[in-house]
Amino acid sequence: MRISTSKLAIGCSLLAVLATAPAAFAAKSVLEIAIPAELSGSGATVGVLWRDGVMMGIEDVNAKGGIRGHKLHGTAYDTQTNPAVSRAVIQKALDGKPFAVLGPVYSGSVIVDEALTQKAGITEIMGGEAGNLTAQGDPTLFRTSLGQAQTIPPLISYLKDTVHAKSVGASYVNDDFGKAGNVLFMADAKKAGLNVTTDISSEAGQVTFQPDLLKMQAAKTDAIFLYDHEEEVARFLKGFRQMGMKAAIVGGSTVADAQAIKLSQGAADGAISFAGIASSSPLPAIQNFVKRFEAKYKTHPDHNAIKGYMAVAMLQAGVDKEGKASAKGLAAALHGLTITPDKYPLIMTPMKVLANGDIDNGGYLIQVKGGKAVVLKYVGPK
Amino acid sequence: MSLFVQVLISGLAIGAIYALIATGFSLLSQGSQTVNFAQGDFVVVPAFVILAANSYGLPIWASFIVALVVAALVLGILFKRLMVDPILPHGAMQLSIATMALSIVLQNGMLNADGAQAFPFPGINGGMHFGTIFIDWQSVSILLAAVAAVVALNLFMGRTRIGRAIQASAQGPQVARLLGINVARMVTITFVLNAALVTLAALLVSPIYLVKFDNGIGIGLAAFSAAIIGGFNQVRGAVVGGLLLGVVQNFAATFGPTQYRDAVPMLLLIIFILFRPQGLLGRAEERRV
Amino acid sequence: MNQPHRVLPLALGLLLVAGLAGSLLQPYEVYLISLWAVYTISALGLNLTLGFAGQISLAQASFVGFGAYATALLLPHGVPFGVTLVIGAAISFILGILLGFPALRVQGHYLAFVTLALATIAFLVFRNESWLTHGTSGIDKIARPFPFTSGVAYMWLCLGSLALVTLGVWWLLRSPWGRAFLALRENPVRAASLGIDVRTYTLLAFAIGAALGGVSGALFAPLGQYIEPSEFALPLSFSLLLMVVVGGSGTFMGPFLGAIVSVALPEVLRSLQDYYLLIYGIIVILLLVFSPDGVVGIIARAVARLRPAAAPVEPTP
Amino acid sequence: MSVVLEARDLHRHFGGVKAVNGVSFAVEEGEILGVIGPNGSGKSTLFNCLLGQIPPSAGQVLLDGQDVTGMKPLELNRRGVSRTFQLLQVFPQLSARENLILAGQEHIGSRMKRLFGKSDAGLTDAANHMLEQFKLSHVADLLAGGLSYGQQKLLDAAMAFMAGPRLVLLDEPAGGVNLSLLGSFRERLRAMNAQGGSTFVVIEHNMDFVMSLCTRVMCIAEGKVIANGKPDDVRNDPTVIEAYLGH
Repeated sequence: MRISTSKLAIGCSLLAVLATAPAAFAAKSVLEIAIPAELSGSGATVGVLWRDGVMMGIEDVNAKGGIRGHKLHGTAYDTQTNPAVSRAVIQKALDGKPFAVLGPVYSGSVIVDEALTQKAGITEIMGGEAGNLTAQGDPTLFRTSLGQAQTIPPLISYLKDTVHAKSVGASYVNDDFGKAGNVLFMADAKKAGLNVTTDISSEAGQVTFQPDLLKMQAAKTDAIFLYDHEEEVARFLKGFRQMGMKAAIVGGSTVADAQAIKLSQGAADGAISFAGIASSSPLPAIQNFVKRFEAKYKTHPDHNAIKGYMAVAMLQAGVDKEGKASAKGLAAALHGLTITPDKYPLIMTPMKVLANGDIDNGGYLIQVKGGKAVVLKYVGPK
Repeated sequence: MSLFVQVLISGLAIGAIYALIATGFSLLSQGSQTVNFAQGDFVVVPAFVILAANSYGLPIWASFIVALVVAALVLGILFKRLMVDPILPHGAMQLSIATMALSIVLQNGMLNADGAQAFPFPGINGGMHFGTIFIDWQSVSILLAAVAAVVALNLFMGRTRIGRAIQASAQGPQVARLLGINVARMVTITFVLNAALVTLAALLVSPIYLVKFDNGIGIGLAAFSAAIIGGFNQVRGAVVGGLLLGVVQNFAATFGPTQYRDAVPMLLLIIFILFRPQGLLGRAEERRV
Repeated sequence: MNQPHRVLPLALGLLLVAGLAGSLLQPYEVYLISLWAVYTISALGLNLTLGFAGQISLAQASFVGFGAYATALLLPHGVPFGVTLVIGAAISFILGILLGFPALRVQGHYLAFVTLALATIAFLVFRNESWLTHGTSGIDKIARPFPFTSGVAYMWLCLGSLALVTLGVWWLLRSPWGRAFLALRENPVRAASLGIDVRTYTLLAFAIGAALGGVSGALFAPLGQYIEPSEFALPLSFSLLLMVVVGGSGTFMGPFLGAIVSVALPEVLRSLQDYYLLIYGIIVILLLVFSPDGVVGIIARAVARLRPAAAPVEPTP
Repeated sequence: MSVVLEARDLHRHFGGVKAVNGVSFAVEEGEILGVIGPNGSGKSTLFNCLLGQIPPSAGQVLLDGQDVTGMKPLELNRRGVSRTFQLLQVFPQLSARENLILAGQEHIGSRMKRLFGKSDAGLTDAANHMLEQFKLSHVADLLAGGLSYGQQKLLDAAMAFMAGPRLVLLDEPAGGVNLSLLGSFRERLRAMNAQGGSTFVVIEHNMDFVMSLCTRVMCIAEGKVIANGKPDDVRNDPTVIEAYLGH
């Protein structure tokens, strides 16, 4: 049973030719999409969904014939929720000359990536929400959702004008997401004349929120501004209800997120949040997406999956605006663009891309009622 | 005053869980010099098993029994056979490092199998107000169950033949062998006991903590600290250490700077190791010469 | 593989090959090689502390952090990179001495826990003292020192630094200090009876290991050009410890090989996507079961088998 | 002749057990004092008290007339006290020569010189000389762990002499050494004593070895000195015989 190496080599090359043959008949080149995401480490909660959202978007676009005849091919890279690794994988991605970069989500990783994609002139559409990300003046960096600078002010107005809170307690998770939100909230609250009496830092993965709650209870604030991840929100709110506390709960989009509602087992009722597009948004397109995603990945998509999905639509619209699939002109084409679902179903709701890379696709003032997120007010793109 | 009592009670409840996990941790280190850095992840594994069994329609108590069996087999016997037995001869530190690797394996295994999302876990709702003090049934049940488990364990260790044989094996394997005790089997039982303790801890902590692939990190750190504070070589010490840690942590988070709340157990740990390495209840060990 | 004088050419040769290869490869590989060099410096430090002096430390990541923050914070003030590197190393050296004090009282697992606790506290300081460290938002746009601004040039800087560190460690290990470290690890009581000042050498073992962590941090900051506290938390300490153990604790080449495995494995296992960390963990466990002296042990045994006439390979502890 | 080491009414109690119970003796320069006694008589505890391994409960230890009671082993070593242990304590991963260099390196030059100076601290010649003295030259480059037990025992003893000590305490140097080596071992120790001018205290069970090596022998039983004098006198002392037979 000895096969000479030369025969083996010939066999292999024949196979390779056969395998690549269909590609030769394809009319147009495949657009390579690099997807750096937090697939392991503490950010896996968001990164995995982001990647799945992007992948699903790519499939949907390819099923409709791709973008201007180009099929898309996505390659995911694990940043391990670690900027140093993120820097490595984005370099790997850029070495492969991708058409665009979709991701990552965590601020640190975005900041590291953004410097390199900008230098390479590659458009990066990412999932980060921290306020500082688009403040750097990077012309090739885009968000897929409202930033904190867009979502926090409506909540401050709500606390001031609707709750008429005389005193507010703030609870935030002390990581890049929560701290950035807290800093913004504290500054804006001060400007608005809101009286924040307690400001409590918590840890991601904190076992119990009892001390935090007791502190809030002792401070007797009218309202609590809660800025934390879904599972910590759930822990906080369960304790809050059990202790029979009465303060109004107002918080970041996670407070009224489907995952937090599910985990808190009813305790989230009454919580108010201002959120960009999320899985609880009462849009038929979104709800249809949620169903399809759940069927495909056997897990509930949060806003990160939706953001990833919409990122593909932004790509589509950008290329169409350019008139051809060119990586260089993509970013310029995206600035100032308005993307509508009638032309780009993946965008699901109209989105305006602003000059600094922020986007505006509207948001909802939401209240959790009976285990469901109910829209109090829709604020469309300005 | 009511704040004080409230902080104390919730501290005891969370401390009781630390105590359970720390007790298992001490058992292993006593019985087989296994310092298990994956102990926190050992709590998350049975939590997922309970959820899985529950999702197939089993009631929670039956799911718990399924998890007990799975944990005893995988986290008890397999862990001992496949990791501890081959690596311990190379050194206790080598084994500890291997458990760090095991922690990576378990966390990423759960991440791949169950996803990155947290899962809700059935628990006991409600509670009662005593004046201004509120006591929730979940905390009460945790305290009761943990205390019952530890008392039962102590009775088992002190009053039964097997229990005494386990203690003898841990204290002096050679002597125990001379007395005709099957030391290897006693060590295996220790591992199974640890598996049972973490499974119980999973049942108790998950309603509060939820179930997520990386939950073991925080809870494991707390359990190590509790074990050392109480006294590494004393099973009873782990209980006192756990309760003390839970209470101190709660008080620090309530009255201290919250940004540094995680520093408190660490400071406690450092102080104990440096100034009372035998822990609160532990016997002074002969210094290594 | 344990005797530094025999393998020094091997180590330096490896660096040269890595550099030459990097110069021909894509920026990604260049970055990986730089990262490997940086991690190796840190792992060499930890290997001195753990492998040669026998003192376990789970705080090596904190020292990388001190070095990284010193450089990232001082560079914008016009302090030259060489100076920031020395300052970072000096800070780590001094704090390393402090870390060594617990080791005078406790050993083994207790020491592991004390260093773990201190590392946790160091991370909290990095994160919370944002007036100094910029907290969770991190420090961005850290400039690379002229003329090492390009990826390849910076890689050579990292490799050059690693070469210097390698020479330094080699010198140290064959000096009386290296002998004293080994004596400290193997038998502190006997060492003391021979006039070896166990206390001072223990502190030095920590301080030198920490200082190398600081050096590696100083190189790390301008490499990624961005740092944030979570990079210097416990996972990095564990990862560095695993590098030392996987490579072969207490062997000269161990850190080089351990860091290669850690940096290159995700690349090798890329086709397995989400599973590589899982597989990495399993590989570490298998190594500890079958080759407690790590990759170096495997290679040494293979070499011994190929050259049966050669001197038998000494066992590593 | 001056007194090198003196113990004054040393006590060491472990709970109720009086392991050392009022031991006094003096060792003069150049002497080889043998310490014998039945198992559990307190010899090892006495050694540990003398060497700072454990502090005595009461009493004094004087070195060259200076009080060194409770002084740490390292400090005593700096003052020229050297020792071997009952169990083998060579460094198996170093070569025989390296073991000797290690034993001498901390006694010459400054710490900085030890880092930046020569890797052998200038001790290769001294080590080679010592290897020759102990008939170990042929195994100089082998790892100590690979030597025979007798060779390791010789190396262990040789290490005690590397720093040119004033006083050497040997804990069962002949233990486990096979008969054929014993004679030459004894000669080595004699020669070291003669040429180095150092003073020895030797704990030993092998009576023949003690009697032929030592200039004076002291017997300890139940924590007390029961005989102290010329080897032959002690050997024939009825209390000594009683102490050995009585147990």
